[in-house]
Amino acid sequence: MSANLPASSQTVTGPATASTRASTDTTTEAETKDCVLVEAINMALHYEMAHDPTVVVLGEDVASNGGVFRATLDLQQAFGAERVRDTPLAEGLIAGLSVGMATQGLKPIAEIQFMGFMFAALEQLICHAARMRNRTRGRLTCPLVVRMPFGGGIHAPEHHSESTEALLAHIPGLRVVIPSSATRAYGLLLAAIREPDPVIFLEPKRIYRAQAQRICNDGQALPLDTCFTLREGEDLSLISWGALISECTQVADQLHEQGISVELIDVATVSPLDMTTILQSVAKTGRCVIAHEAPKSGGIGGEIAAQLAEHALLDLKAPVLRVAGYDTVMPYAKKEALYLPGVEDIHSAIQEVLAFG
Amino acid sequence: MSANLPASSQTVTGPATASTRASTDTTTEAETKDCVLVEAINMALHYEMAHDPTVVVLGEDVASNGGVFRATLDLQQAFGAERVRDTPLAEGLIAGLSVGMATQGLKPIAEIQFMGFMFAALEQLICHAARMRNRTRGRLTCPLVVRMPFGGGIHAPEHHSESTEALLAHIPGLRVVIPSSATRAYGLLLAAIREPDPVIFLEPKRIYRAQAQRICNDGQALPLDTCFTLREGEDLSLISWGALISECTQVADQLHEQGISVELIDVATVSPLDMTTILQSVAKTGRCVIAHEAPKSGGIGGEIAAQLAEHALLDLKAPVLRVAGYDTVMPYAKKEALYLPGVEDIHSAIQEVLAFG
Amino acid sequence: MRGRQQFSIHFLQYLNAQGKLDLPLPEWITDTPLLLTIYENMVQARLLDQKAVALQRTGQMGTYPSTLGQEAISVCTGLAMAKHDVLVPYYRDAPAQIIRGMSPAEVFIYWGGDERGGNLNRTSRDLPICVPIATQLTQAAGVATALKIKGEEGVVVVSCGDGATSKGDFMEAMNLAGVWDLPIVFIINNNRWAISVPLAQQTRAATLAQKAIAAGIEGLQVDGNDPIAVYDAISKAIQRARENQQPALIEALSYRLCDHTTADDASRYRDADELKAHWQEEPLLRFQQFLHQQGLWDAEREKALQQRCQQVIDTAVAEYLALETEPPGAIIDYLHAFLPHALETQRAEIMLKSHAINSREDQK
Amino acid sequence: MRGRQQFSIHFLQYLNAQGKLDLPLPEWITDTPLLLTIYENMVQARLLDQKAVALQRTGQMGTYPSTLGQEAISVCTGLAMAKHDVLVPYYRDAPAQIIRGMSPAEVFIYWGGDERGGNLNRTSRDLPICVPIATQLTQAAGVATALKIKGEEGVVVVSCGDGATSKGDFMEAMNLAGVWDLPIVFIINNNRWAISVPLAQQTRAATLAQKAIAAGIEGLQVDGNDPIAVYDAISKAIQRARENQQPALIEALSYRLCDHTTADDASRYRDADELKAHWQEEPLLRFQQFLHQQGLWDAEREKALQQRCQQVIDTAVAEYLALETEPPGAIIDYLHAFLPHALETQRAEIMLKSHAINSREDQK
Ligand SMILES: Cc1ncc(C[n+]2csc(CCOP(=O)(O)OP(=O)(O)O)c2C)c(N)n1
Ligand SMILES: Cc1ncc(C[n+]2csc(CCOP(=O)(O)OP(=O)(O)O)c2C)c(N)n1
Ligand SMILES: [Mg+2]
Ligand SMILES: [Mg+2]
Repeated sequence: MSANLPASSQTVTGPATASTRASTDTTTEAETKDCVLVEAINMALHYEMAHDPTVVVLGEDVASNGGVFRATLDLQQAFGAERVRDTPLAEGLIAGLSVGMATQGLKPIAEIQFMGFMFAALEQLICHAARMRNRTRGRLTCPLVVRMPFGGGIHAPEHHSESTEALLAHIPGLRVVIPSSATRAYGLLLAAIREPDPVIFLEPKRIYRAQAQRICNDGQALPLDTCFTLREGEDLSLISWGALISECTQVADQLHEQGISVELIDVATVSPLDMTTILQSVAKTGRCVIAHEAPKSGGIGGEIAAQLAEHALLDLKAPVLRVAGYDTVMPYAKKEALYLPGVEDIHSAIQEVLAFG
Repeated sequence: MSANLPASSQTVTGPATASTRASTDTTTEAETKDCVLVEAINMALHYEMAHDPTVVVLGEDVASNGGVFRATLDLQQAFGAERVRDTPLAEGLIAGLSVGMATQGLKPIAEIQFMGFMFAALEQLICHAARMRNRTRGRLTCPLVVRMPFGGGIHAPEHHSESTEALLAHIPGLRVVIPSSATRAYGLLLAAIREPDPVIFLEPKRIYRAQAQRICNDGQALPLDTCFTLREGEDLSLISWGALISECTQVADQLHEQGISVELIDVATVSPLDMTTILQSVAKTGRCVIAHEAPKSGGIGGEIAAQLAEHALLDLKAPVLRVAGYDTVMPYAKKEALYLPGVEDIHSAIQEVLAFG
Repeated sequence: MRGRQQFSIHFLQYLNAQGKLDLPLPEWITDTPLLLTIYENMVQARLLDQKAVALQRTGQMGTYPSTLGQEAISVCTGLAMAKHDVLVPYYRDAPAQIIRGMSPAEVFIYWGGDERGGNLNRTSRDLPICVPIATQLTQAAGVATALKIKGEEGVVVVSCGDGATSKGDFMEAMNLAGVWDLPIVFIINNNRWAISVPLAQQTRAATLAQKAIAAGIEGLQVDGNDPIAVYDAISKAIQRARENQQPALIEALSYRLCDHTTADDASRYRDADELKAHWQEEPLLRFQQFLHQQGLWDAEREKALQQRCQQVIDTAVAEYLALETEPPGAIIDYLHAFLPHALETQRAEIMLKSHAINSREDQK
Repeated sequence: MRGRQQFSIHFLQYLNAQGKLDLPLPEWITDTPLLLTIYENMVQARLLDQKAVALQRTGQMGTYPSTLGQEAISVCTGLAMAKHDVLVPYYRDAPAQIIRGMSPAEVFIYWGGDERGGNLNRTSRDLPICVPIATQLTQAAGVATALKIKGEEGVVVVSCGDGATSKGDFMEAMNLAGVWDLPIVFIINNNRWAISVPLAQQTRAATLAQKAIAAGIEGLQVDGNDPIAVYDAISKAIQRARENQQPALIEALSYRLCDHTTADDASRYRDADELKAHWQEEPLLRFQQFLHQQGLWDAEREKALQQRCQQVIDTAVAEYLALETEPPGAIIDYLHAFLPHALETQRAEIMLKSHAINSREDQK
């Protein structure tokens, strides 16, 4: 008895996936609003709680306070204290609770206040959330979402600025999704909630309140497991995700003025990786730079580069460079600019790759 | 005030490193014994506890039971209940205790009974052990060792067979060391204990009782941060660590008979990586296969391949292939052979690489 | 100002080690079929357990954690629960799981290293066995929260060992059960050992039941070798949980008469005399003596029971040994609801590798 | 058989909210210099805290967690400890850290985003502030174990908030302290809120002190706004820990008169009347009234004290603002005792990047 069907290939324009397959509401008039990223998240949460009574939100300070970043603003007012719950202060508990709820037909959306506090939750996420379906051969499932703000650049205290997405991405059974704009935050979060399996949804808090985008609150999800090609180009593939997409865009703009055409790819789902899109891009451009905030060694950039070394060796006209955090502890606020990859770092890596050979 | 000196380049034959720099005992007559890997670990623990009164051993069942694999056999009898302690059942506690002790001048050696139970310990290891020196600008340090048996192949129950070393290797400030033989277990464990910073010491339990080796119990450490080139070769670099080294050796033997010369490298310290040795090898052979038990995506093999894609592109005559576990949950015992990379998998990856181009 | 808060923990035992009554029996004791069911399930549990150990010893099964001497707790747990309640078991709870509808063969299948051993007859919503100690406890709190949110009247029963009470999850779950008024009963099988670590090295608390005080919930200690006390305590706690949405903790004092698992050798760390002494307190004999005294049991019934049990076991063993190998794709097909595109190549590799392994084995 | 175990938790308060005596004073109260030191340190703490908030509000410092209204606990902690004891503080313990020798400037340095704020005058063996909630507690148990193994007579004092008691680490550490007879005093600053989560949603336990019962150790609840009760409880617990290697838990009831941190706005979730009511109980005014009543304090002394405090603060601010930027290599040089070979290239990159950043800034 296998509950599985072969998945359809997932591309931006491809057929519906598990998540987009879920029905969306088309009867009521959809409101359109200018939103920054954190507002888009809030809007998606409101939308899905209104349309799916099994959705429950839990975490520290998510109820009356609306989340320390206001991502869960007004949810308790709208959906009540049963479905929007402040938990005691214990991340392992939050994760275990979510696993238990998910096995019984609810869809918990847990907030871990900052990614730096996720470690106590890992035992539940790795040993249970990722395995419940497999362990029970499909009898019980674990459709939960764990939202966590992550990344640096807001001058926060110690432990509030790390990017440890690679730890989660290495765990089979966990999906790891990272939006890079308000629009994608809205669509990807809806997809994550509708996904029948656990999804870790990492929110780049540095751009929580960056550029607003016009979003139609129509419940339309975006596909998971799919890169978004933000800009097509011929000379080099620039691969990134999360907050750094904005630096990458700046660099692509600068280079465009110099007549260099960069193909910019937002990986979005960092696990499982959509290497099809990346390989096609590199097959075209022959050059690749990957940028992420996490420490370079063992980061997801390494996995992408390794797959290029396996599948695209003959396409590569230059070494694959990674622009990343250093292999050291994230420094406190005074030195975080020194640590975080910036426009100049990406720029000079691209120059190096373009100059090669 | 910097406590740091530039480190000397560390090669097998290179100058002493931080760890070998520590004094070893040369006065008493050293005993020589045939040991399997777990006995070598036990011997190293006895040696160091006898010579360094600050060493303390703690964990679940490490005292009267001598560890579920007998790695800590007779330590409590020899060194007393103060220095060899069974803890209550709580991995987070074991790690936190060790951090606390280490800040006060002791050298705790903690055992996590199986790597699959390390997750509750990660918060302490990642947020504190890896950061104590940095956070206090050298005022307090955290010289602890966490030993964990890991890996598959012994038909153990669920959660007893995983290889999640990549999670630890991505954490700046943690050293991750994996022996692949009794001799290296003895020398590397001594080095790990003498290291002034935290070391995660992963023991490939599948080979705990494999091939015995003659070991002189002279307290001689082996260098950390250094690959061991187990066999020199011209045609291909085969990179691995831990239990799989024995499969790799078999493959190298088979190929040798066919006139193919494989350079076999045991990475040993998987973080920080000694890429110097690997790059030199690939510069010579032009071909590389990496083998590990962990799931392929996000495994340490990816980091190695990525560095080759960055630094050795022109040397590579063929794609870099990784032989690894699948990106799925480690299956229970009945199917673990299907999951684990074996001789044939390594062999055919090598054939593919040799046949390329 | 000096104020004072008082707390107390009671100990409950009806049958002492000699099967004699220490207290007037509870009202439900007139329910003879129930008494017999408790006994029969304990015998069934012990015999199945013996078979599991035998299968392991003969290389037909993997490492296995025996329930020897601790049958009263798990059997009474299973019997005290209603069908729509949810069990969140630990690895010595096969007896409860079987009472709740798990096929006995699943015990062998699971410990034989096959994921299908967690399928619990396909439709159960009980959680499977949990290997990482204490992690089931917060999950159980989640299950109870779900029942509450969905307005169902089920109660969650979750169990763990004495060692598990040292792990933070235990306290986190109990504390939450208190704050959220969860319908959940926590049961500790205090068999006095956590592998080689005796209770005295696990905690200094005089009882494990008093840990409930930290969560502001009710705690009770019972003689876990006395099926009457155990059943009484669990069924009443379940009732209170159902009616008042009140959690409770029950510490059942038992003793691990076996090794920790078949991979353990308790004689390395445990005194033979201590073990012998505890054999005098074990629940089966005690309860059999009681039933004899009540005129509810005799040698003939015992013989018939043994035969029925043997039949169940034979069927289970046959089912286990006849089980066809699961197709290789299963190791990846159940990871997600739908196979992610990124895993398609690996799935193909798995099929190829399986094929290669099979051909090699055929050649042997 | 029915047995019963009894436990009790006491509440201690000498000075009520009006600064009046509720109990005969403890014996040490004749120590006038100590009483004055307590008061002076509380005032110093409050003024330094105000300055920290002001620095943050004016963009000269990062997010900062104020100790407003909770000064008695941290000050008495610092004063009750001997020099060779070890403090394992949480982030509202700057007052205790300063009493133990930390330069006041380090408060600004740390919250200003500079690692040198954890250097505590280079030689202290106190642990630095701990951001991940409750993780300091098991470390403190490790420190106490180390002292015991090394045969030193120091005691460990570790603190946390009320929210922290819900995290498993809290129980794990207390439980261990019980089993291993550790010389450690656990202090909870129960300021009734964990960011926006009130105590009633954190636990159903009537007191946090009763959580000690779960670990089989002593627990006591004190009025955390009464410096006499706090000092009395902590110093006696330290003494018992020192003499008998016995751990204890002290719950000090206070109230967070401030926002959680400067990044928080408590008016979103907290009733203005509740806040106002608690201003009536705050420790400074209460203690000042008491000292007045005892004839130990007057307006002139107060004025002189304020001036002394202002001087300390001015010096600290000057030190903070004058602090030279740490060299860029520091972000990697302190990771290990010796820079691993693998990091040499990255270290060089850091130097280059720092250079580039500086030149860009110079150009502006
Ligand atoms: C988190 C975790 N740590 C360690 C283990 C290894 N282990 C398995 S059972 C056990 C002892 C459990 O003792 P207890 O809770 O008393 O239950 P019992 O087996 O005695 O019924 C240990 C340490 C584990 N399974 N999970
Ligand atoms: C493990 C962890 N989870 C979450 C946070 C975020 N956080 C910082 S302080 C705090 C509340 C702490 O409340 P309490 O323990 O009562 O201490 P208080 O701040 O009230 O003194 C939270 C949730 C954190 N620092 N660490
Ligand atoms: Mg036990
Ligand atoms: Mg608080």
